[in-house]
Amino acid sequence: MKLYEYMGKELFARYGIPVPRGKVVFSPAEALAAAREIGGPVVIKSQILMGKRGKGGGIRFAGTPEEAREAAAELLGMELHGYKVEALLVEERLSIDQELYVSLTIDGSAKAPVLIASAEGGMDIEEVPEERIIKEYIDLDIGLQPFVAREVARRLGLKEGPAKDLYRLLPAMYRLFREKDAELVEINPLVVSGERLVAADAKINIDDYALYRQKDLPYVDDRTPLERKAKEIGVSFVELSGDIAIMANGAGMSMGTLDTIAYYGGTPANFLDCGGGTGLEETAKALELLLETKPKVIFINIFGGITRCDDVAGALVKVKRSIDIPVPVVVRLVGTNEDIGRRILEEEGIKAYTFMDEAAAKAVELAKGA
Amino acid sequence: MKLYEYMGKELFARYGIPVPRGKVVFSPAEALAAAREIGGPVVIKSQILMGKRGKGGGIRFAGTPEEAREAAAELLGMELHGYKVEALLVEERLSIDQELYVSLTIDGSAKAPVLIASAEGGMDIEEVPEERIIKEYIDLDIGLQPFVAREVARRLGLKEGPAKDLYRLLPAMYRLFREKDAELVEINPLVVSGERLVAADAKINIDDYALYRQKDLPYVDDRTPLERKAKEIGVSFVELSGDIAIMANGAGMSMGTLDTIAYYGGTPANFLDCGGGTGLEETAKALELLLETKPKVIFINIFGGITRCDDVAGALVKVKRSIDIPVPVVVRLVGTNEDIGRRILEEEGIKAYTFMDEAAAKAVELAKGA
Amino acid sequence: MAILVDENTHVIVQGITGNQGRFHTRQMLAYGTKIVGGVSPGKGGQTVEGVPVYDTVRAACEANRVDASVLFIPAPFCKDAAFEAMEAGIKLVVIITEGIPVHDELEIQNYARKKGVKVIGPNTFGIVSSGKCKIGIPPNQFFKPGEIGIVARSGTLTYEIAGNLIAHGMGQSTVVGLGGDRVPGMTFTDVLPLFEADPETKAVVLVGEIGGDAEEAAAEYIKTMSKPVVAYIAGKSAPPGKRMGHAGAIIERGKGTYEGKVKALKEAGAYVAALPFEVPRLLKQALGQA
Amino acid sequence: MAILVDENTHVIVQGITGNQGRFHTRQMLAYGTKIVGGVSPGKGGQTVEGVPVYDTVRAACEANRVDASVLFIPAPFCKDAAFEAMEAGIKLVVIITEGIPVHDELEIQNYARKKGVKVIGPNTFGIVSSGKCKIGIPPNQFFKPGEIGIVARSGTLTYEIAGNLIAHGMGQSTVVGLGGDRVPGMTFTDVLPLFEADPETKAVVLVGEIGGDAEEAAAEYIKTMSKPVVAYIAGKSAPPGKRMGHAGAIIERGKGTYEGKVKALKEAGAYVAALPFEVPRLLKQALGQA
Repeated sequence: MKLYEYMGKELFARYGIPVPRGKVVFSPAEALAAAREIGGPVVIKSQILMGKRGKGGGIRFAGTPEEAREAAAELLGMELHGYKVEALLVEERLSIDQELYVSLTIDGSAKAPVLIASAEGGMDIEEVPEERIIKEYIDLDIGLQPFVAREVARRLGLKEGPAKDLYRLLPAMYRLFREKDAELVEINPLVVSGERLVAADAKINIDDYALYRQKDLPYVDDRTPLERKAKEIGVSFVELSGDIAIMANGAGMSMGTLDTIAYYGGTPANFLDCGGGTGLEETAKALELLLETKPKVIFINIFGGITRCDDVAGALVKVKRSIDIPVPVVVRLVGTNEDIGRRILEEEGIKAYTFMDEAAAKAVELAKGA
Repeated sequence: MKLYEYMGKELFARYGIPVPRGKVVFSPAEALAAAREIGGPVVIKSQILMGKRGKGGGIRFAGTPEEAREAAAELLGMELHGYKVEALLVEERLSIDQELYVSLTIDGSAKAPVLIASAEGGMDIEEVPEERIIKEYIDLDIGLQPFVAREVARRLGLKEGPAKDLYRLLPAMYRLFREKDAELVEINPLVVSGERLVAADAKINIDDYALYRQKDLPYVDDRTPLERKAKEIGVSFVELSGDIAIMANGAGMSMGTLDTIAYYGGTPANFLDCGGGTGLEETAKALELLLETKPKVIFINIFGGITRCDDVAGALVKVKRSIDIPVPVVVRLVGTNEDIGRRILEEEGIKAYTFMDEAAAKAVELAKGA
Repeated sequence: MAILVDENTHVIVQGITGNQGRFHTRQMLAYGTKIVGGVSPGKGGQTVEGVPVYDTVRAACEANRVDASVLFIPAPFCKDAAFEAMEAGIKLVVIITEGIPVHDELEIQNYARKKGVKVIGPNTFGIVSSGKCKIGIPPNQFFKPGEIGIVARSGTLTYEIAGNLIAHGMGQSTVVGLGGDRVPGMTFTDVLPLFEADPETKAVVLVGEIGGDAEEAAAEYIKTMSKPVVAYIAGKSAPPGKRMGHAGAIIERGKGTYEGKVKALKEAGAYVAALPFEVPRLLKQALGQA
Repeated sequence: MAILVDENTHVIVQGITGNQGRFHTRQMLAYGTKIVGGVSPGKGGQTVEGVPVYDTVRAACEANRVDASVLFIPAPFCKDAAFEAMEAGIKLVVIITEGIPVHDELEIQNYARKKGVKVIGPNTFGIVSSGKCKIGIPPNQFFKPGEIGIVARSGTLTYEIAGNLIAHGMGQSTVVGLGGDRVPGMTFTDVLPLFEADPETKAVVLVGEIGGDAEEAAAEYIKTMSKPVVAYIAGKSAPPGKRMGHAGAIIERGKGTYEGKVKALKEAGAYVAALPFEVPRLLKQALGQA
């Protein structure tokens, strides 16, 4: 779950990470009031869950509260990288001496948290060559100790004032990262402003699997209506633009199914991984979800492990009996309780394929003929 | 630093460790009100920093608020194990099905925290044979995980209700132990009362060296006035009953000095370890402290490492000049800056011995002759 | 022979009294796995499918020799259960559970490193030494003794490929599921050397996915292998995954793409299948039976 | 030869710009210790007594070979400094600082175990291999080359005994201070085997104290030693220490008393001195020179 910049900065402030004085606003009038309260020149930042807002015109500067109101009026409601701007962050305009980059994330290969830093922060961080990127793997047993911050400050070449800020900032950032189950805490840029450091941006991703124990965080949902429904059912779902609706179990199998459909010249309408132990009720709901993509063919590819073939078959029959399925359904079914599943489908007159290539070829053929 | 039982229980409550309903009181009238508020039979417990209060008559039971008032009147002001009773804890009287013992402390040999538990808690815990004591060393890297609590519950033979309480209690106790820099967290007895566990006592020792970062804890000082003064100077001091005042540097050296004085038939008036880097000012104050024990002889035994002989000599001269030292001073001085120290003393007409046995024998001789 | 587990592996099931635990205990017993106990706090003394249940892992280990544990434990409690198994001295821990918070996974793998424990998973189907021992959830019928080792990041795709192998007359020595999670235990580079050293294994199938750099690391090792490796990488036509800010890009630095992985594997001398059902043909070719 | 440190040991001083750090750096240099650098954040580029100062331990290690570090760091920051030294790969860390919170000590020793680092201290005078290397704070004049190894829990008492030895014509091979703190790094049982193996050391002096069970553990090892051991245990007439609730008593179970330690050591074949200045006589007796 991604947090909006203003939420991230609220978290930062709670952990003692310095942020610019600022306020989230939802109307031009509020922007005016906020700019007045802050005093002096301000920056107005569109709150969307994507980067590169500057390049898209989503960030404005204002010298007076009146200008802030006008900028807010222009930004609110604007479409930016596919997101509608509904909130703005009005902040003091910082004097910037240097833009640094720091982030904490998880390196799956190293099986450790990794701190990444660079003296060359800002919009082009991904272009900074490897040797000017500082990477520190954090030992989980002792956490991010002050000595790591000192080492990073040294390598960043910070002067005493900003260095001392960094000694406090990095351990605080790590505490947030660990306590809030963050997959990512990113500050880009981390601004050197005179003798101090200020987090000019905040990008925080919270682990979806840990939301059950992060009840005090705001809930941010940037899914499409169909993806939201998928989330409720508990399946992994991405909308695509093709005409063959796909349901498979397991991420690898779902990818393999997409690959196979593509191989035979078909185009998938979606990616739907119904996962491990999804039961009859959920499978039925997943099928209904597929219909909403308005496909020409539905292709169900199940290789049962935790998923039981009889559940899938039962669900298909249940859906078929309760609603009209207006398109052909191609089923490939093998694995746990395969025999029972097959029998259930046969009783309903549905053919179950054994081989994936055969089934995929059939699905593509039907979609082309439709 | 030891905490009073009522302070320990307040901490317990903050960490979610179940304690009896109760209230600390400082007068019979408050005891009456507390007993009324609690309702039903109560127990009134003298708040002193020692165990075995029951055996000393420091714990009373009362069936009515009026009885509670009377018991409080008797207990307050009482002398118990050398402490004056100034506060009482009035608590609901628990129905007791079993008395367990649990504690967390540090095992210096194992270099790890150790959880100790026994199904046979209560006053005679120290007599419980080794094989009925459960010891679990805690891995600092992962802390006290719930599985440890399950293992302890199994070995204690707890039923489901109390076991589930223990699953929450032990990790909470460990959190307190770690976060509050405790040297000891002890619950004896931990009472099984029906389906639940209740901490019927609380013994918490906080690491003196960590008090600087435990500002939110109450400060408890059970030192004698002289010990308090010693603490302010920053030396380690224990009052003893003999007539030779001793100052040495290093705990081992101080003990060795006591041993040597005893060997020659003398009796030490105190133990004073002036430690490592104590400076001139502090050394002078330590000398003044020694005089307050009204000794027959002062024996200063310094083998300088961090402690510098010139500082000690300078301090002695300074004290000698500013106040009248009414008793002989025997000085043994070797180590860092020995030459300078020796010269300072000689200029003041003080002989500095080189060997400890010689000096100790002289001190004992002077004390006996005085 | 086989790798990691065989007919002498003594297994316990943590979470044996749950639905999944019960179901798969039955399946594993049916496959012939030597399950010596189950663990379920408060249920000690009961039996499940004839298997004795203990309150704690240590109690199970006091009563039995235990070589491996398999976890059917809800995600929020999985870290603790994995710690329990490792602390008790069990040296192979198979975590089936899906949806474990990533910070818990970090802690599990970190503790495993300290304790010298091999973790398979989380979010894995488990491990099967065909005809000898199945620890996990794959359907029994797709694993027949043979000479092909399989190591895979994804589950169902592995059943698919194992099933295809059998249909083409090729059995497996051992099939290892690495799990699809972000901080996996054993990885390709841990498992490939075991296959390389296993006399029973003649060739290895590697089933990878886009994302991460595990396949690139595997390619480095494959260069040194004497046995042929056939790889399939899923996700050529997959939708783009969730982006981890700039940090993700900085870590991956161009690794993680389908093209990059295929290139690395081909350069290392592996055979790369474009689709799952090409694997048997490439294997035969690699083994000179084509 | 000597144990742990010698004339080739490259040493850095953490906290070199403080009063104590500066003073003892001068003393150590005067003794002949090979100090290659000091560490003091923000002071990188300066020099102290001719020794270059670095901002971090890693910076010092990038510029020099470093075998050991000695810490003159205020107690509240000591844990972090010790972590820094160990993380940078230094394998011998000497912590002079007194008054470190006991939970910090736990963390330091726990991390040292993980990193395979030998910690001397905290709250120690340090270590001296006579005539070769002094790391720590003892006055230079009491350490002369010789054949006696000393390992001690207390500092000044060790100077006392080392001084007495010299007065009796006996020098020391190496003198190790274990420190007087509650969670020490190296203990008697870590150091005695090194003396046993050191060809230069002919006999060992063990200086213990009441409390804890380190001397009892040492006695177990002394049973197996070929070299004679003379012990002195301080605290026969000491006032009783602070009591750690029932827990302390349960852990110690009768260990920790003067009588118990003396008994264990005598039974193990050690010579036990009643007073510090008896040590030289007993040593000569033990070495057959009496």
